[in-house]
Amino acid sequence: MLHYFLKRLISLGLSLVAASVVIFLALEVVPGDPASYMLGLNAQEDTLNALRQELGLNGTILERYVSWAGGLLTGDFGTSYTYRTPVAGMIGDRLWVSLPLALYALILSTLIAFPAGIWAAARRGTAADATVMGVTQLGVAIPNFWFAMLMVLVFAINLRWFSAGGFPGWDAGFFVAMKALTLPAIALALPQASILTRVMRSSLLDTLNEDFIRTARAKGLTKGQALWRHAVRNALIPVLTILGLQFSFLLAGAIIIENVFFLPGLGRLVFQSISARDLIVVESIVMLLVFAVILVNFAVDMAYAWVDPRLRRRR
Amino acid sequence: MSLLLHSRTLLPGLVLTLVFTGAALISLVWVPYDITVLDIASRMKPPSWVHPFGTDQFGRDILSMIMEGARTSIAVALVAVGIGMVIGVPFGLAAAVRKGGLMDEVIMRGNDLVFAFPSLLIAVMITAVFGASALNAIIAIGIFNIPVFARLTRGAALSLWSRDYILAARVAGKGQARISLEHILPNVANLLIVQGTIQFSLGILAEAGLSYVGLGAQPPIASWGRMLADSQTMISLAPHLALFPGLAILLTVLGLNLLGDGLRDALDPKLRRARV
Amino acid sequence: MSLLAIENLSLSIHGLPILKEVSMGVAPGRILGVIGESGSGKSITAFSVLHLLPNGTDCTGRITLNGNDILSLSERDLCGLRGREVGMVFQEPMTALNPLKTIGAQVAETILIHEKVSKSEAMARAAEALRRAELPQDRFPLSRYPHELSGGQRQRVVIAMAIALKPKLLIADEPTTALDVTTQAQILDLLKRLVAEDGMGLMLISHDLAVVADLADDLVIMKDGEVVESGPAKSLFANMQHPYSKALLEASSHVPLRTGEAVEVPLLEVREVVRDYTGHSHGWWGKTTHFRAVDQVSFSIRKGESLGLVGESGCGKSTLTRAILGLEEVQRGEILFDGLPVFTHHHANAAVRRRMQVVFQDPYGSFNPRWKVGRLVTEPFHLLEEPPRGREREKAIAEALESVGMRAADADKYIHEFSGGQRQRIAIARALIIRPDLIILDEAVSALDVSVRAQVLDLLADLSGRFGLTYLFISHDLSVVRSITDRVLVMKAGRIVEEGPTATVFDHPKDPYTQQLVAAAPVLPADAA
Amino acid sequence: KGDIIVAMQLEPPNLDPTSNAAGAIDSVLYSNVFEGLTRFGPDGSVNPGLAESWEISEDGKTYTFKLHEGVKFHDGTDMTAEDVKFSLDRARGDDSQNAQKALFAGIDGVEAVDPLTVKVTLKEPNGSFLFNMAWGDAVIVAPETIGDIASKPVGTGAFKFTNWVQGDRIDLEKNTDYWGEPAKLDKVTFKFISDPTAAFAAVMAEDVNAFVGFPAPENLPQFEADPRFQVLVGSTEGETILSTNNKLPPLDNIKVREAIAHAIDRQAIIDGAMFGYGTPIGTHFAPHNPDYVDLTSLSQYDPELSKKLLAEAGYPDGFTTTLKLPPPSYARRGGEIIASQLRAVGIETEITNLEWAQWLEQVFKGKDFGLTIVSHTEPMDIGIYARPDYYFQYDNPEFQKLIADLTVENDPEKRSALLKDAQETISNDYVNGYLFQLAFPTVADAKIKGLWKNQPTQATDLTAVYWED
Ligand SMILES: Nc1ncnc2c1ncn2[C@@H]1O[C@H](COP(=O)(O)OP(=O)(O)OP(=O)(O)O)[C@@H](O)[C@H]1O
Ligand SMILES: Nc1ncnc2c1ncn2[C@@H]1O[C@H](COP(=O)(O)OP(=O)(O)OP(=O)(O)O)[C@@H](O)[C@H]1O
Ligand SMILES: [Mg+2]
Ligand SMILES: [Mg+2]
Repeated sequence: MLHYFLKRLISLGLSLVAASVVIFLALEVVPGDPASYMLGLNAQEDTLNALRQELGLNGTILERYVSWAGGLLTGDFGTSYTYRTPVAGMIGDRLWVSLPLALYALILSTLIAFPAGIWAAARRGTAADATVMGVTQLGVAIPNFWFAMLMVLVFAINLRWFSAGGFPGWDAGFFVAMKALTLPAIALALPQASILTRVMRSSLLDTLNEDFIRTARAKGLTKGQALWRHAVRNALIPVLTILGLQFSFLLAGAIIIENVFFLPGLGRLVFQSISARDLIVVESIVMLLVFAVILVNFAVDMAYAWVDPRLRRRR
Repeated sequence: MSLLLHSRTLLPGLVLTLVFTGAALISLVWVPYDITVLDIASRMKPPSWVHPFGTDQFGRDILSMIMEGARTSIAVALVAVGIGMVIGVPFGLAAAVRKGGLMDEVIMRGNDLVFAFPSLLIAVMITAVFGASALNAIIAIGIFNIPVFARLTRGAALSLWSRDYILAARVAGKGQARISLEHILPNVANLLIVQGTIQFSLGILAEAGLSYVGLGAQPPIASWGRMLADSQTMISLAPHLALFPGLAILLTVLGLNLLGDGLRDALDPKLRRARV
Repeated sequence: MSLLAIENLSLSIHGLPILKEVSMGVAPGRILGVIGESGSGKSITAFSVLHLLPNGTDCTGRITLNGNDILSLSERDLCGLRGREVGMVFQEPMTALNPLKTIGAQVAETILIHEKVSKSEAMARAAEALRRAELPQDRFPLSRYPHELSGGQRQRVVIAMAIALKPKLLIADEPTTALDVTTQAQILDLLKRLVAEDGMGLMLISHDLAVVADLADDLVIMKDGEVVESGPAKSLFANMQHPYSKALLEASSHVPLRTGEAVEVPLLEVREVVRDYTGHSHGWWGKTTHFRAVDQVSFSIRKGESLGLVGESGCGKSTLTRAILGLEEVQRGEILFDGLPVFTHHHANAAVRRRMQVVFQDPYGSFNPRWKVGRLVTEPFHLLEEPPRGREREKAIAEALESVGMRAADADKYIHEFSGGQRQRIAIARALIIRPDLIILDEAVSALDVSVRAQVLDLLADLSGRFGLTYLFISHDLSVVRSITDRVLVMKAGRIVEEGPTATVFDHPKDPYTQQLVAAAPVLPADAA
Repeated sequence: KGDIIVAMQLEPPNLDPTSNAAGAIDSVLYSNVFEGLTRFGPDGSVNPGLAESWEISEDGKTYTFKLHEGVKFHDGTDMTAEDVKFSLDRARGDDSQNAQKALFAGIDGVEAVDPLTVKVTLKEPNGSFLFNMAWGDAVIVAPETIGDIASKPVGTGAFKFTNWVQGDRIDLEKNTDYWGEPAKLDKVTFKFISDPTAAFAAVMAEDVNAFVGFPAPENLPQFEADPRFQVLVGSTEGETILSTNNKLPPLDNIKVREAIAHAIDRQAIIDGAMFGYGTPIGTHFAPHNPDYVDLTSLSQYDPELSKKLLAEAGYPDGFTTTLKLPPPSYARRGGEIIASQLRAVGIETEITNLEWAQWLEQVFKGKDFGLTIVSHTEPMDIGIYARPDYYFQYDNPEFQKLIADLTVENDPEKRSALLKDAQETISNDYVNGYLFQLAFPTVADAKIKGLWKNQPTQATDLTAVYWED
């Protein structure tokens, strides 16, 4: 186990280095000069140069990579070109919106998908199953920004149950903040819940065909008991994979939704930063997201071991 | 024909898909109205006999826009899936030749790396470098199809490599590349077709999303995602502007997903046996 | 009074008739053997007793267990019955256990379902059941997971689960097919002992006459969903009436007629061959460990000879095969074919390779399902420098197919259109098409029904005579090896432990392992007619 | 009610108006938090700000400002002549990062005569110096607080900065020690909502009390019809033009440019892109300015004439050029309409949508474009036509002389004549396609009074805003 852990840790580190090089080089070729963006149409060349010097834009590629990557290691993400504040602080603030949103959506989709998937699998071939499957087909097919638009139209403009967007901050109280995140979380969660339901169902159906379910039934367990005691946990393994993928998707995929609901999250920050050519912010956020994905996958692998004793020793 | 009856989802999926590919093909030669001509005076007209889906904020016929938009969506998604397959499948085949070998390790880690990047951000970065266009949308979507197909192919190929008929081919002196082509590829083809339709539908969603944030096809090329983005602020004035492109995306993606599911049922002998 | 009585049970699934008027009974303390080839309805009969049938099943007739009519019981009552009154053991020990739960928990579950006892008490009783199934707690703690046990040990866990509540009836559906002979013998002994100790009735299902022969008190022979013959085992074996039963018995002890003579020229020489797998890196810093699958093996095969290789699963038989075929390089030693090395400069020697072919065990997995038979059969042509084309190729295909008793027209069919026996014939045709000198048969008949197996063995004997073939015949089934080989090698954990003429080795085994193996092999009663 | 939530589209990237071009900084802070020597009034007039009065020397080169007494920065320190000197010297220094450094280029020296008197000497007389000093880039800052100005602005205005939740809002509160007329509101929250749909939803759901610079003109009729809201449609300094690359063939041909001008139907663009909000213009000058000349008749919509002109210029079958569009909807929508109108006379355009950074790089700096649409929001910026290296590359020595004369002219009447001349020159040369003056819509709760209607500079001056009972 420890060996496996270490090996995974080393490969995790290598992935991060590779990712940082890719990100840095990609943004290196992005045309556009942050200094001239900041100073606008009437800026003079000497002013621009003074600003570039201050932003550290005049070094060689290698110098800049080393100073950036070195900074990352020590937790210093640099200073935003446009906001002129430490990037780490900005990301930290935004994370307090994006992370809860992603978690909220993840929890929502899990809460919907697990019961729905199990329910449909247990009633395979019935009208109930067909209904669940039909709804999930729709859920997968619906573009989430369109769904978000429709929800705003109905729930914010017409019914006025929710505000149309914005985020009052956690200081405003937990429930107020959660309420503001509700519509976006639903919009994000819907397609994810649909996918998860389908995976849960098919994984469960596969498991229900396994011999050990027959063994359990021969012991005298009812169908339901066999399902809950033996099938669900076994069916969880593919579901975990999807769940891991989804979390990273939710974290990054919120870009559009954050724009629809004008939430001050990471997604919107990165979007703004790209158009402002605030490259240091973009680099750091992409790096952070990649790190999160790799970390989540790592956690999922570790969770496998928790679910599946066969993986606890070897590999 | 009996394939069609095997699955409850195949037929509706096929019909929906045909409707939209049909619309796209017809738009190559004919659309009800020329969408490059704007008629500000008759803008935002609700659906009527003259304009079955109404007109948009510039007075263009929405039906014609949807037909041409179908072409854009389908072309972008199809080429992106093509890119994914053409690059991903050989990678997957190569990786499966020796599980845990250097090649496998490099390809799979590369895959993980691509997967680790948030896809929309990469699309944003690509368009920041090269500018927004349908071509760049294709590249951005295509890149993320590569690891999907590579993984799928590798997974399926690995299980095939342990089959006795592969051993038989090796006994017949065939090399790894030849075996991959002659034995592995045909046997993963079904899976690839099924995954292909699913990636195709995801590609259509992705194209809509990219166009929605302004990174996809540029005017005067019609695009469903941009139609949605453009009509967003008018949703309470003229809901049909957002309704029809939204429905077009929904139904096309739905159709492709149903088709994919149906094909999976029809082509997977394991499931077919279970049903008989 | 009979414990279980099945009377005129007819059953159909989705309108398709599966069982026709099946009757049989089990008395307490007695063992009923149910025999029949694959698909004859043995398992379905067993499932009907527990009423664990697939959806869309219709049945008529009566099944009474201890006087209760099973078919009219509610699902709740049935659940109360399963596991308490009737225990069941299935064929596949590898998949019959939930991989995520400890063996203790899985055995205790049977108890917890049916009796209101505390968890610790259930665990204590589970330990007792496992002990009776010969898995004492000091060596196999309850906290073990299934993957930490061997196949035979897992089957014991399944048995412990089935007997935990001392059921009146135990149904064992092919409980040993997936196990090797020595383990099989132990499991059968265990079952016999439990029946004797608890006085329960046992319904033992198998397709192997020999397995049932020395255990069963009564016998039922099934074919195509019907009982063709039944009665007390002793008298039945002595006096078979139904033609099918007779054929089955004949096929089980079939000895093919062999012609052809071995000459004193070695065709294949294996000298001190060692094959290591670099494998699982255990430990803290991941030192790569070596696993020696084949250890200092030497032997030779003469031209025209049929050499047997027997040994338990995992002893290295297939690994050795791959080395001989030049698919994997060996670490030490050399393999010479007709005096030429199989491997030269780390590459397989093509000139040697084209003189050897192989037939694999699984008749379903050894063909690419997307190719037609014609293409499949000619695949070895790849080894030839100038493979025949056009008409000549057609002719070669026709000849090969006809020589194994198939028709030339079969070349245009796909492999799924054939039965298992036919597939194995096609596999042999594929091996024959380049006229090799040596054919390696790796468990080539193990997956076939007895009657089909007899036919294929006949075919092999016939071909060796006609084409002067040399065979390396690998199997774990001693009776088959005995019937078709001249000489035999016994392999254990990568080493050859005994070697000699087949009859001598099997009748007077010298090595303790060989003795154990021979003793474990099930045999038909000598007086079987 | 003493608090208000005002929404706007763009969030300031930082809070230092003196080192960043972003208009959003001024939109939040101008006049509310920071003040300059002079200040713009709601009508665009230049009024006294921190300077109570001033004297201009005979030669027009020396300005002596008399500062208000008792002005304090929000940190409690006094605002003195030293601070003014510091601010102006900082803006014109060698390492200055001021986006409008040109405003200060004419300053020769700044001298703090006594704590309440500042003397500014110019190199040459400059008729627009007082105007220049009213810009947001010329506000007075204190040297002690300059280090944190980007995140903690400290000014002299009627509101104090309290909090900034980046990506969401900025809070201000009433400055009780204000030197002038105190603000009527106690608390102000600026919220930033960039997405037009979200903007609509937020106003409709009454999540915000006012939206200044409402981004979706198509929704304004709905607000107008709703008694809960008032809609103020004001003017801006934004001339929206079809900028033309005057050096790129065939656009270097005046006949071609004239043809383009006649191919464009301004009203269709105003209707189609702005839903009717916007004033047609025929030159680069704000229509509300007293010196404005209506020259729209020079470029009447006349596709036939346009085709004829194209033929005369040697392009009877038209030609193909590029049309690069920055993000605002006036450009994106207007672009589609113009493309369709140009196509009607035979000119094909390849549309490329650009982000601002790309636009700056490609169009503004790289001059790699044929046509583009952009709104020039700087007040009184006709002078850009005198810069031949400016991105549309108009190089007319006559015009350059006109502007040079204007800079040194102090006599209002002569200035007016020169300005009119300048307008006509560029219009006659068809330098760019002149489309319309950008409207500035503000949607607000019907009970809010005192909001600026027009946008003489980018500012949301809330010092006079109050709730009506
Ligand atoms: N779930 C099912 N649905 C439909 N038909 C079935 C099902 N299970 C078994 N059958 C059919 O019932 C018949 C009897 O099957 P059964 O499993 O009892 O055979 P068996 O004698 O146990 O064979 P084997 O030795 O291979 O286990 C076969 O023809 C089989 O195809
Ligand atoms: N590729 C491999 N890597 C590592 N170990 C292997 C590999 N192939 C086989 N082994 C191990 O080598 C040993 C011999 O395997 P082999 O397949 O030769 O056994 P076998 O005698 O043919 O068994 P069976 O009767 O089950 O086919 C086994 O313990 C097996 O686990
Ligand atoms: Mg069976
Ligand atoms: Mg083997």
